Amino acid sequence: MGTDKRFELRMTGSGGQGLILGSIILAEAAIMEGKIVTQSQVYGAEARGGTTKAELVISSKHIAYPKVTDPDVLAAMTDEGLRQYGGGISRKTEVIIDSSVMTTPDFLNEESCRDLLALPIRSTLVDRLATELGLNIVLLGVIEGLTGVVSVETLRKAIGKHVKKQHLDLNMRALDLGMEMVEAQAKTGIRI
Amino acid sequence: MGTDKRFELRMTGSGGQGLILGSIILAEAAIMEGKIVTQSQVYGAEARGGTTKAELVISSKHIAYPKVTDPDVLAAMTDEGLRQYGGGISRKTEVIIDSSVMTTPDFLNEESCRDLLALPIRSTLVDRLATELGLNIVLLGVIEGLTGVVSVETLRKAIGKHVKKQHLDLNMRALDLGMEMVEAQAKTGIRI
Amino acid sequence: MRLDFLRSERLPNIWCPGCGNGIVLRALLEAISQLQLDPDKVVLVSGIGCSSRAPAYTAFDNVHTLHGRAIPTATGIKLANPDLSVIVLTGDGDCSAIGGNHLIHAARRDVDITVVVFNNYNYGMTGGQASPLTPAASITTTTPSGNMDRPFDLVNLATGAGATYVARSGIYFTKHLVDHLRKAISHRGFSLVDAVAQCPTYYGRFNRKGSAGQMITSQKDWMVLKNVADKKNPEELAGKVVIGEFVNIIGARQADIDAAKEQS
Amino acid sequence: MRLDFLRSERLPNIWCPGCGNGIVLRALLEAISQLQLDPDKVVLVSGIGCSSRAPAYTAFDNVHTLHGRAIPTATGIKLANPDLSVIVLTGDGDCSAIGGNHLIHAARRDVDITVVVFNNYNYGMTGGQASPLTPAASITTTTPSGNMDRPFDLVNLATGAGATYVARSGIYFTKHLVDHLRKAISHRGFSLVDAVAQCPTYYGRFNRKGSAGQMITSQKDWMVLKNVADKKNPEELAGKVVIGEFVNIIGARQADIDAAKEQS
Amino acid sequence: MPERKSYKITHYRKWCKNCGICVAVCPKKVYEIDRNDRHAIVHPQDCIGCQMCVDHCPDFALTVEEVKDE
Amino acid sequence: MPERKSYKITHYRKWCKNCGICVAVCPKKVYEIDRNDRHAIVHPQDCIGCQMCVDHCPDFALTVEEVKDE
Amino acid sequence: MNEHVVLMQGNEAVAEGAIAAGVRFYAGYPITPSSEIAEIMARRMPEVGGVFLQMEDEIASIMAIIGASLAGKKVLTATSGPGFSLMQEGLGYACMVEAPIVLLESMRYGPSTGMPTKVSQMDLMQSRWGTHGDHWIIVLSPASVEESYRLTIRAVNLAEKYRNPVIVLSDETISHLREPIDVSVSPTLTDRKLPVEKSGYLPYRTDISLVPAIANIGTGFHTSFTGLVHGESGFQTANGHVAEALVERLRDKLFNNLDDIIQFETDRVEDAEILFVSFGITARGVSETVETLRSRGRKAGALRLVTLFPFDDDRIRQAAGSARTIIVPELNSGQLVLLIKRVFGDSRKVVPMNKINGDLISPQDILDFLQEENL
Amino acid sequence: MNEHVVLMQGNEAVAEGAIAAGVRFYAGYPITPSSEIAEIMARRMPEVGGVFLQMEDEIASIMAIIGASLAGKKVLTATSGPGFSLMQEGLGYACMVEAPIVLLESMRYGPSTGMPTKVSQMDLMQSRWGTHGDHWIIVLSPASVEESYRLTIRAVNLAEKYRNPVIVLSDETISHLREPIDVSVSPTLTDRKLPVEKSGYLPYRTDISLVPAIANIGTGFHTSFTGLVHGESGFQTANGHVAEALVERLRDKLFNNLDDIIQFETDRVEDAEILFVSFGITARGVSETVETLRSRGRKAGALRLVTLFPFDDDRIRQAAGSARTIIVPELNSGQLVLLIKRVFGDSRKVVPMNKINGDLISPQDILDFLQEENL
Ligand SMILES: Cc1ncc(C[n+]2csc(CCOP(=O)(O)OP(=O)(O)O)c2C)c(N)n1
Ligand SMILES: Cc1ncc(C[n+]2csc(CCOP(=O)(O)OP(=O)(O)O)c2C)c(N)n1
Ligand code: SF4
Ligand code: SF4
Ligand code: SF4
Ligand code: SF4
Ligand code: SF4
Ligand code: SF4
Ligand SMILES: [Mg+2]
Ligand SMILES: [Mg+2]
Repeated sequence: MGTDKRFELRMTGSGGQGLILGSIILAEAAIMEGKIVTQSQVYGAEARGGTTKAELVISSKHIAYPKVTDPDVLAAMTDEGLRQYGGGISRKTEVIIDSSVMTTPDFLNEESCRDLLALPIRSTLVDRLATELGLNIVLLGVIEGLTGVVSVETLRKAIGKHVKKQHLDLNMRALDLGMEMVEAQAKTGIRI
Repeated sequence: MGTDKRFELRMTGSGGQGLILGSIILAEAAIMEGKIVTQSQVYGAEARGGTTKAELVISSKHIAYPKVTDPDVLAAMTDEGLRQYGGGISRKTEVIIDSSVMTTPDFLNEESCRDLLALPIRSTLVDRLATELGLNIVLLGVIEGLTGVVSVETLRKAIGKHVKKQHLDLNMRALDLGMEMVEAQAKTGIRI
Repeated sequence: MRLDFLRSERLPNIWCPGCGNGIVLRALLEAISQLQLDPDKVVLVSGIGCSSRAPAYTAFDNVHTLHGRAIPTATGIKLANPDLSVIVLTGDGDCSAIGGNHLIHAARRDVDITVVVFNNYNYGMTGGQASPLTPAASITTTTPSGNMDRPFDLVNLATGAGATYVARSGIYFTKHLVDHLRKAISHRGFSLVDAVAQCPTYYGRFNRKGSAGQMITSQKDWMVLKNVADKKNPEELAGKVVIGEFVNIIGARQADIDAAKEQS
Repeated sequence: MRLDFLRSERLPNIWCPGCGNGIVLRALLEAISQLQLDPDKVVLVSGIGCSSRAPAYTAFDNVHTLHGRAIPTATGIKLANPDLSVIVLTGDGDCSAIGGNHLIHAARRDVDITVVVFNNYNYGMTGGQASPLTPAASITTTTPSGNMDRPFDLVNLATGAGATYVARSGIYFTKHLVDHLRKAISHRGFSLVDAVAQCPTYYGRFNRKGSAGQMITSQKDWMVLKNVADKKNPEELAGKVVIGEFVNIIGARQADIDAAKEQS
Repeated sequence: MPERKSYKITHYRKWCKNCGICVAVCPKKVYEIDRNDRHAIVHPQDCIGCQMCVDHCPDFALTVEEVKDE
Repeated sequence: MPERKSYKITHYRKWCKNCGICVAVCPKKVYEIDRNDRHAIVHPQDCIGCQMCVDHCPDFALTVEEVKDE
Repeated sequence: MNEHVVLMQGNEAVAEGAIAAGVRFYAGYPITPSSEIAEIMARRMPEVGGVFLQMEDEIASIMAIIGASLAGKKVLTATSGPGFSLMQEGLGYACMVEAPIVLLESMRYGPSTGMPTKVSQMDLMQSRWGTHGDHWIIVLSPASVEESYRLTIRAVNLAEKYRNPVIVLSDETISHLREPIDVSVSPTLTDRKLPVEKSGYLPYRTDISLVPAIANIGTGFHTSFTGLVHGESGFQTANGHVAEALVERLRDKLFNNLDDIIQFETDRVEDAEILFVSFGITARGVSETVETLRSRGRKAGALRLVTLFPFDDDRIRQAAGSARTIIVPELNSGQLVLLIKRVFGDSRKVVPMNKINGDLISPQDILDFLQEENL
Repeated sequence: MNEHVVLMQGNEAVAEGAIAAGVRFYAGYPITPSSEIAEIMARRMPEVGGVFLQMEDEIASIMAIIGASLAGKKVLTATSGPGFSLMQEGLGYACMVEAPIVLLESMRYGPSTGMPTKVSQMDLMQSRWGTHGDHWIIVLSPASVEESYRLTIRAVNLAEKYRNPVIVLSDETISHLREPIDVSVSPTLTDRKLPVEKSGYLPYRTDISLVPAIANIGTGFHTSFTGLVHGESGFQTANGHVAEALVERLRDKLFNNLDDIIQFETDRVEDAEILFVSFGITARGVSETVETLRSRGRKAGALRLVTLFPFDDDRIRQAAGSARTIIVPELNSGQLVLLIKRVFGDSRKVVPMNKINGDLISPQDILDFLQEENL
């Protein structure tokens, strides 16, 4: 990420997936690297359960308008999330979807976004680490692998601040898994 | 009272004396004669007991400003009432005080008012009718005797609307008493 | 339960998986079905809270008012049109915190409405804060080290305020719940049913009450029928919640007024 | 009674001749005298009403709040400075109509304040309208043909809400009143004294209760001491008001919390 | 025969509202409301110092103290 | 020997939130929450028609009716 | 003498006006200086087959009349500043569910409990902005007992017609003033529009009037009311477009009808060089002053706002003629003058005149003011 | 990397700011979007030796903090629109007894319950005019998490200094936004002035500051508080002169110190031809837009109000430079613009820009608006 550039990330999925925490971890990592951030989410206190959205803007200088307007990355972890909050992307946007639980929607194509990265995130996590916890961290790994928006070390530190000791190892493996998935994909070159 | 003229009356005394009712009765009498009136009072709901003030404006045409500004008659039935609401009189004002319970204050003189009519209202009432009820009606009689602001017949009718049958006679006598007192005073010519 | 009492087009409801509100709502619709009330003459009035969303899932006239204000609104409706069966659906917070005054005054006036309290021991809607019915020592978002306040006993409160029908039931005991809802609605005068439900998302999670299924079946363990409880001593009842009918007085208000008239 | 507790320069008070408020105030000052409280550490808090003017006639710190809001204000004061003896002087309307919710919640929380209700059965300040403690069938300016509502029994209401000290007395029984005020103030936790006073100007006049003197001495006829009443049957007590101590529980709140902790 | 105690009644006219409560509660008829509706101490010598009037005066207008003659 | 009644269970998947309450209350273990956290009817034949599941489903997602074969 | 002319107190005129307008449900809580309205209604409602309820507080009072209104009654409550503050949340709810309600507010001296028996005009801005969120309320201001009667009727009619809360903003003086009024004229009454067709019924669907025909509770339409943002169905939604449309409609249903809603009175504005803009009781001192000034040869005029809100800058500007000096007397520290300044900008000299001692502004006060300020 | 820079949510910043400012008493009632403040205070107050109270409603909450304030604590409550409406009576009482209290209001979409999780700026005018009677409140408006922290401290200081309620008027977006803030700077704190001399002590006697040194309850001064009009003694009176003096003092104690109280921020106003006037979260979209416009060669500038009330026309006029076109973007149907129009009259073109769908005004929205309106 260029020092002056504004980096915008939007993540969407279902309530329990920890996407908001994911965005906070990434925000803290960016702060550790001296960046400015604004993190926000749809706040569902009076709209139970369902779909969630987390947003993060990272910049090396003051962030005036705090919300995502033209995301660099859109990560969608459920169909419903993509339906509700998948708008507002552009040719600039790298879209990540979890192909293990989602069907690729028609509206995502070369015209509407920069790239579509369809990865079987949930199923890979379950297969490889035999757990569903850490889905948000795998996603952070994917985003990190894709953008390198912060250094991996900082990201690990930020994760460490938020997870209990006994889960640290699992989470580090989840992060690695995410990054690996991007690498593998990059090698095959298959995206959409 | 000239048809166009605005007649202003202020009465002040203590809570139980029925001055407000007195002003209402006079107001209704005036209405019966086709006049316009505005009647008001200090409203003491959150200031228990004590001193009261009732005001009445009578005119043959529309009354814009509804309060007494330059009274034609000020009737004070207690010292405290006179102290609190005795201001705002002028050379135009005929002042009535109840000499049986009040001491004539210094500030009332030829300079400050038109005339001072000191009548032993309460004591005369008690002496003559052996009651204290009807003090307000005696006062109406005094005012009527002094100003003739409405016809005596109308005034009687208005009183009739407000008092119980069994008290009607007493009240009529109270009215007469008030008028008599003025007449007597007029004959003697003694005022201040 | 008459299925046409449900406004199917608005389902699924917004409640979390395992939320007790749906069970209370179902029991209420069952009670109304059993009473064969004319659906045109039933109105459900609620305040604000997860539970207060219930009326809008029914086919009846329904009024979603302000937080705590269902009861005075219902009072206005009932007195404007006494032909209606006016039922208030409210939360423990809605009716006993911000709405507490209206509750006791409706009980005192003995206005002919029925109040069904969806009692989940916390404020679900705003994220699991303590309510006046949150048990002592419980964890909520505003009692992070355990609730230092004592809760109301809603039955005692309503009784103390003069309610003429007071009952309590739990969502495990659906037949019991339906029975008491039916009696409450039929009661002429003010009636209240404390319907102990559950909020697995907040109260359950914070206080390690297990899954929604465990929460509901556990009512068997900590609830005691009133006729059983009446035979037990206080020690045996420690930690238990008694369910059943506590007050059922007919014609109380008129009797009181008549008596007073006689006295004076 | 320590006369220096009175703010003599503000006397005579604004109350009507024969109003019962002064008698309750005197009893309170006597209770405070007997308890030898440090006058710097006593604060009297009131709402709005004739009775709520009482604190301003004393030499203590005093807070005349809004109609119905004395209790939450007092709660804030007490918790901000627990060294203070915080006493709420309130009217029947002030504490049981608009302030009813605060009353029951303070009782539930068992906050260590004392509430003294100057209960004159109506809204004196605004001209004699009905209050929630106006007896059924009574005439007031808003019940011209007799009150069709039942009143609260303030003792039952406070008890139902969880109060740990509840007593009632009458202004005829000044020693009894002083005793119970003293106990209430000494009580650690929420205490309430329903001090039955009189409003000769409105309630007395509208209901033909006679002169102020007659109103006060008549309390002998319609009030019954609790220990006497306990031996009578309901018929014998019809139309009577029972005075005495109804609840006096020490350490209730902590006990409840401890018990709950043990359970969970 | 024990000496009969005597009492000094003080009446603050400025605060008194002539309500008649002291008249009603005094067991010894020490007070009256007179023809002019005013409070009057009519039989001070009958006072037994019971303090009923003091405790019931809503206007703090009365004190009754024992007169100690040394 | 009385004929054993049989029941038709209808599950509205659209309304079901897979909360597991029916699993917990069914005396006959007719339901399960499966590996994918989804409600499943696993032993419909064991159903005794007690309506526990129906009455306790917070989402109106179940009906159980007796199958009358004429 | 006209048999129908009776002496009435302002509060009584409100109560009788409401009854004449068809109000059959009153819920309230006593407060000086409006308590007499409750007391009169306690007697009168049973007489006319209506319901009188004394509630536990002002919050309950406004909610009870909203409930009764939704159940089809014409309703009233009355209060004063402290109670009005407590009613604010309910008032916003009434705006949102479009419940026709009428609220009498008699202004006394504030802030807080202030001086309960003294007059003020200090709640003007509160009547417009007291509740949270974007909302629109109709506020009418009587200047006499007779007008209290008439405007209460008008308030009920407007409430029903536009399905909106209407406030009659009176004051302590008018509430307690007694004047003769003629009650023989039978008023024209307006009833709310009701739906007829049950099939396809959507409570908040509107025609060009933008006023929905919402069924009364209990008439078989199975209507849904909520203070949350809702669409035509009446059910809650968090859809931004729906929200926008709703709030705009709540405004436009009134603003499209300003000709119907806005009333004011002018007195010799045409050639006025000095113009007084005022409302309520203050206008009466003004009117006498204008008379006096004219008699002295000064070209004075007056504009009295009868409808206070909606407030339309253009209409005021047009009504105000071309006076170079505009004086705004009011019984507060300057509220109406803020609006009048906005209307005229720098184009006129807008001079506030404020009295905040609990008394009225008398004609003499105004004359003195003119002299002191060299106006 | 600065160790003291932490990621904080707006609500958390308010809570921590309050603690840094010395607040040791919090009473509140949960409501979206301010509930986190209560939740944080429930944990933090015991940690810092303070008191956390969850009250039965918002009315009790504001009364409890007033009580605690009079007993000497620095206090806070937090709420949102519906709760704010309920607090209005208490707010006026705080003005009248001159209790230093701080109230955080996080604006959500209204009216009524509206859309609880959506942002608005619809309570601006309510914050000024919500309670009855003439009164003056200080209202501060943060535009970021960092400023939420800073302005909460400032609010506590101003409340203590002027013995007046201070509102921090935030919104749903800022409440839930997370941004880095540096909490290492220890703030300057202000404490209320207290009396020393008991003899002849009169609680409401003031020196030239017009701010009385009222004793805290329990310190032996035997003070008297009332919401009724009161003189220097603190005791109630219905004397008109006293009333007038009191209300004027309540105004002047703030208006004599506008330099201290009023803050705003300007951005390239000097040569601006088009000026944006805004507050709170909206100012952030504006600031980015100004950047963009400047980069395109347009002379744009911005004025952001940090202190919303007291509102001083002259100061605004001076700060606004000479731009001919003034655009007032806000998340409501037009509230700030009413004030700005008053300030500028016809001398400038004042254009409202309103968004009422529950979303923020983005830089793109503004650019589009300029295009559509040919500005
Ligand atoms: C005046 C006001 N204060 C606060 C809120 C926020 N609020 C909404 S629901 C609620 C509590 C709900 O609790 P409860 O009544 O128990 O219902 P539940 O969600 O648990 O079913 C609160 C505090 C509000 N909407 N309005
Ligand atoms: C919010 C509000 N509502 C109403 C009032 C008017 N008001 C003042 S005192 C009072 C009733 C007083 O009755 P109570 O508490 O019994 O006191 P009392 O005068 O009888 O001693 C009322 C309704 C008010 N001041 N504030
Ligand atoms: S938060 Fe609790 S009460 Fe609300 S819907 Fe979820 S489970 Fe039910
Ligand atoms: S009105 Fe009643 S309560 Fe008030 S002072 Fe007079 S007698 Fe006492
Ligand atoms: S009781 Fe007190 S106030 Fe009443 S008459 Fe006797 S001395 Fe006077
Ligand atoms: S002390 Fe007793 S006996 Fe003496 S005057 Fe008073 S009441 Fe009468
Ligand atoms: S109880 Fe209902 S919602 Fe829950 S899993 Fe069973 S069918 Fe689904
Ligand atoms: S009806 Fe009874 S047995 Fe059958 S599935 Fe439901 S709970 Fe199980
Ligand atoms: Mg709840
Ligand atoms: Mg009372």
